[in-house]
Amino acid sequence: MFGRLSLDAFPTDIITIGGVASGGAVVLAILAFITYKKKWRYLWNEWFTSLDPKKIGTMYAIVAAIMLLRGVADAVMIRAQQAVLSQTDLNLIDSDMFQQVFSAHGTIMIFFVAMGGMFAFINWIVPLQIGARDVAFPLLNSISFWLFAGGMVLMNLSLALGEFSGAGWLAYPPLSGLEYSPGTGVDYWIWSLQIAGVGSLLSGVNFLTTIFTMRAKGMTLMKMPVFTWSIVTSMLLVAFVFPILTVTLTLLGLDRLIGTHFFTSDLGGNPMMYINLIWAWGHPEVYILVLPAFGIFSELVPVFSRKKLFGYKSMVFALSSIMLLSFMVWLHHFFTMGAGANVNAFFGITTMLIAVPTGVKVFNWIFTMWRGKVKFTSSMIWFMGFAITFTIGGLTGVMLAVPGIDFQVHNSLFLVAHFHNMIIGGVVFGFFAGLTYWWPKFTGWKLHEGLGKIAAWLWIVGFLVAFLPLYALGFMGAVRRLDDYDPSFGWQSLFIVAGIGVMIIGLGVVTQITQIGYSWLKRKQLKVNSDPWDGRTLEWATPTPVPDYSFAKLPIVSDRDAWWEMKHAKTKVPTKYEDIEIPKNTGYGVYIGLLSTIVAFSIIWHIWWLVILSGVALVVVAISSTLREKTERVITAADIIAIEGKRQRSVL
Amino acid sequence: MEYKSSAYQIYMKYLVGFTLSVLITFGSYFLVVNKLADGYMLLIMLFILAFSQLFVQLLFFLHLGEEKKPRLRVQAFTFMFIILVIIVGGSIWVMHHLNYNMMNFTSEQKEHYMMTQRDKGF
Amino acid sequence: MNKLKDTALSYRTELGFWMYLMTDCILFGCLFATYAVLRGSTAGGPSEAELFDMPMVLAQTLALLTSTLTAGLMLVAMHRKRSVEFKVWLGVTIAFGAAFFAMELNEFALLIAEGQSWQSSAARSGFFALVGTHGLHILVGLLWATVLAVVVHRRGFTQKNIRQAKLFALFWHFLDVIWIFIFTFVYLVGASNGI
Amino acid sequence: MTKRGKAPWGPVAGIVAVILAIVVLGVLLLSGKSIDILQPAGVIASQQKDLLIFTVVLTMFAVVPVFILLFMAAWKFREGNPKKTKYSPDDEGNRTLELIWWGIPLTIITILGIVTWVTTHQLDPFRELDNGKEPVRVQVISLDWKWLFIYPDQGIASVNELYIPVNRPINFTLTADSPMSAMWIPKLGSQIYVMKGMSTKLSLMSSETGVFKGSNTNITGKGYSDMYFKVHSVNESSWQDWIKKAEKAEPLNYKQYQELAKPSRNIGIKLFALEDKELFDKVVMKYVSSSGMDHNTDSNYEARKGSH
Repeated sequence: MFGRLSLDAFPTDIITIGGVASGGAVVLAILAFITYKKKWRYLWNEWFTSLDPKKIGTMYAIVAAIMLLRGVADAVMIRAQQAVLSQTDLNLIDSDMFQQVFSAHGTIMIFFVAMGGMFAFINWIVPLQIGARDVAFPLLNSISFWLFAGGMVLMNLSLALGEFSGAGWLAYPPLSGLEYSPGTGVDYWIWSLQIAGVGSLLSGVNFLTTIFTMRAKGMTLMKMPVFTWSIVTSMLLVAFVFPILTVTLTLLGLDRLIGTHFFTSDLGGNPMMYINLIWAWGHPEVYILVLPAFGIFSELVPVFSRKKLFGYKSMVFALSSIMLLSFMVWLHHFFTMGAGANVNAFFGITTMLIAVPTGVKVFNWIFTMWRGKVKFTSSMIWFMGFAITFTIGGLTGVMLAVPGIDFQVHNSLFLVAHFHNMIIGGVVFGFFAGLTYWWPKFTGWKLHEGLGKIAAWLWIVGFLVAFLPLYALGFMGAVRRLDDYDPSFGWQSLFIVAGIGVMIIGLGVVTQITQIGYSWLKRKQLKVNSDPWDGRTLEWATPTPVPDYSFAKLPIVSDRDAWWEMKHAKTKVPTKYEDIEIPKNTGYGVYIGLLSTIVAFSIIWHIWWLVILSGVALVVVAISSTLREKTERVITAADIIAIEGKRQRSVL
Repeated sequence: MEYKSSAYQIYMKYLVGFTLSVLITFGSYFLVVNKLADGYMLLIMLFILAFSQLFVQLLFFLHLGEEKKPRLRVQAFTFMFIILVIIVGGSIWVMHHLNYNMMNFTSEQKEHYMMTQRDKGF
Repeated sequence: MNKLKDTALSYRTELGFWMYLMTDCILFGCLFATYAVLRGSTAGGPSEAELFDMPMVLAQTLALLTSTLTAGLMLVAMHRKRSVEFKVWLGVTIAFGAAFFAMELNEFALLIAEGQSWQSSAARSGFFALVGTHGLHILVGLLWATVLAVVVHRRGFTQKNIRQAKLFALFWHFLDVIWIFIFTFVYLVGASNGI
Repeated sequence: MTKRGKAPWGPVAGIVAVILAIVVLGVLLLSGKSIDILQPAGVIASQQKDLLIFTVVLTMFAVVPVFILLFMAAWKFREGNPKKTKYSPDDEGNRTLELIWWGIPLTIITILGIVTWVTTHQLDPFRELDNGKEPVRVQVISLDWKWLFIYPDQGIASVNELYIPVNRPINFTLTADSPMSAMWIPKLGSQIYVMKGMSTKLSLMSSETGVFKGSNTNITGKGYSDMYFKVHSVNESSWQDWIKKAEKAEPLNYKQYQELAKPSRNIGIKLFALEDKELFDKVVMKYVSSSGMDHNTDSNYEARKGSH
């Protein structure tokens, strides 16, 4: 009846029970609070069923923020184990659990935190920057989000029911095969990533179409803001590499479900093919994340330097060449598999070539500041932190790109330090900078600057303290994913320092939560107009809070810094409005996300009748979603005048 | 699809495309079944025929290139094709080297292995 | 105003769908790569040359090719707003598509009966994954065509239905393009005993 | 925001403090410890160390200017700098300057690319080292969760302990009877992945006597952390003594191997006299030949299943 699902699936060890209980208590408390306040109808009507990219963006951000907390908690556990617990007799975290923790940490941080954060920015900012009211396929956008959310739910469900994968964030076979991981962990990993990944793939197609077909009149490709350009490159990567992930996960899933032999060790299966395929996706994936961060910095450095971006064309060319190069470097993740000197050298050289356009971008940012008037807001502190750490990360990246060196440091903590350098220093700092920069557009009030600066400093210092020791440990021969080591190696002091670094980062996170809470309390004092930073691009041309239709009149663009140009040319605000059609809310996104999650869940637990039932339901719902007749609602000119009139007053 | 041509022209296009595709299909089929070529020669000829049928269908069925500028579909297709060549070609190249390097058996074992591989038609 | 919007929407939808087809090409590309890497690993099982029934494969190919022609003729009928003709061609497309699908299922059944299922070896796994994924797409196409027939019958040639029909034809043509490569590199190369 | 006329000494002090703290802590924590990669004891490892230092120095030609320019720009053009600095808000770029910083990294990468091509071939793990002395053949099998080292020419085998003579090339042939693993001896250089049914090669040579760490660098399940082993680099006579000791130990044939291969943790060091000279090939071939499933993997499956 319930396949593999039985009472044994519930956790028995104290830490997991504690985690599940506290997590479950928080979720229950929130649900109870919503019920008590009678907010369900509001949530359903205004949020869950909304096709407004701004609201979908906010929901992405909330999911990402929650997952960030879980990811950081996992990181704390890893460090606690390595710095202290492993060297004592306490057996709080055993090997099985430790391996699930670091696998979950990696999976969560990449798929749910970084991807979620990125889609939050894209949903919010891209339509506004190109002067569009909407995305190309609004329902598809909602489906993408709910698939992402479904993946997240499934991922967290593995805590309470069954187990999570212990095979690392990319689950190499044969360890992730049935032979060595017979439990449900790897299945959870496969299917939560599969549905989240399909969501991302659809988003990629959606945003590419949006940017290519819905730009404001006059906005040629070479007049697009650099952030939007970075999204074009990033979404091209999404569209062209996520299918690889889909295939790879499916094949691994088939190996586990119906006994195929793609990646098994027997009957001709070839695990090396899995590693080849997963990295053909995996390497572009990190560029999917970091390119938008580059875009964010390219927006805010000019604004806070009160100067045009230096070398726009170079920047666009650099973005495109990074994008193209990132397709042909994947083998550098497994130089040590032994493909031979010619293959290794080829991929090593293509890898280090990426350093060239990346270096150019850094120089261009510096020269955007040059001869400007740089205002060091907290966004700029994040930028400075990024510029320093990312350059260090670039240096270690070039080292790893040389196969001769990689043979020595691969899979050591040196490697771990390197990619955290790129992902925290690049992606995370970029997203926090962007969050601070665009927050007034999201909410209508600024985040408290002082607390923001403290948080940025804590993160930067914490990052250095947490990861510089790992570089040293790598040189000393410490490998990744160790839950125990010989005390005579003398590593413990460095692990302790790294642990202190994680705590400093944790303090940074606490400061950020405080910052948001405090700013919310003080939102009256921190209230700002629609263009608080004296911005340059079109998102600042909209009123704040941004109305459903975003632009009362679609803008016409004549310059790269379109809004800057409009402000300085004193373009008259038109007051004659027409009716606007915007997409009507629909629950299909929620239904499709929910049904996909049920399908995935029943596959994981081998509940075949439920697979068929929910699968059929999914097909029926998907078909009926395409048959909707009336998909839009009208906002009349009179309504717009009322809203816009209010806005005029609030600006003055 | 913005058709520049009339219905009749589209009609003719489909017929021409269909005829060409059928011819090419038969061509490659009899090339193999009647053993008109073998070895690399056969492979190269099959390759050429497959790609010419690809272009026939792209032009006559999928109407590639008929859209108005900036011809985003052609651009997308070209880009996809480059990526496909990199990924598929790269994977096969990499895997060939890996498989070759991982067979450090004793010489007689290797021979035995190669023999069984040849029997299987690799 | 509304006409302008419809044109923009059609352009956008078709471009979006085209983008999706491009991603699907990559998906098939990976399956092709996997198949190519694993095709020799038959674990002692028979080679493809011994397994493939070539006349059947040719029949399959011609069925799909014909259905892709009729899908095109269906579009022409739609442009001329000839509802009956449209339905006839759509029906023929579905029939030939279904014939293709039936032949494929039959082939799979025969292979399994011969003891060569996806569990037999890596080579067979690769074969079933590649050809099966194409078959799955065909199944989706057949479902889509059926829904389209019903919707056009009920609602006539609305803007939305015209768009849907165009997208369906695009999808169907695309599946034939993929089949060219399966036909050539799986069946023909396999039957000629590879290189 | 800083008021006009007052320099932002706070952040500057902070930066200086962080740098100082890193230097002091670094010296304190690292002094007296073995930093294997920077203190190599083998020919491959020392070439890799030289390559590493060369790369760092070369990249510094880009990294140092970035840091200097970054801090100069931040300091000089900060809002509220009392010194009048130039302000050109409409500056869109400068072709010459941009060409320079496309050029600098490109030059560096070109040099590094050539060096990479050459050294990748030199340091290829498949290339057998040759110093005129007779090489030692060692066959390595990664097991759940221990290492088996077979010396086919000496007719002995050891678990979790590798004895090698100094200044003689060691030609490893490696495979796994476990999930994919990787063998790494940092003091000697180069690691390599090992997989079931596949056999790969690695050639290393120690140039100093001593005891080094070796490890598995790729996760293989719950006993993964136990896969540290000791490498004893010794002179010829001690090596011979060790071989003699092993020759007297219990014999190792395929049946005993199957017993040994069952998943186990922390089994310590073991020595064997090698009875079955073709043991390694048998282990490789059992996955290459048709079915591959033998009792070992079955019991393996049971053992892992039981743990969940």
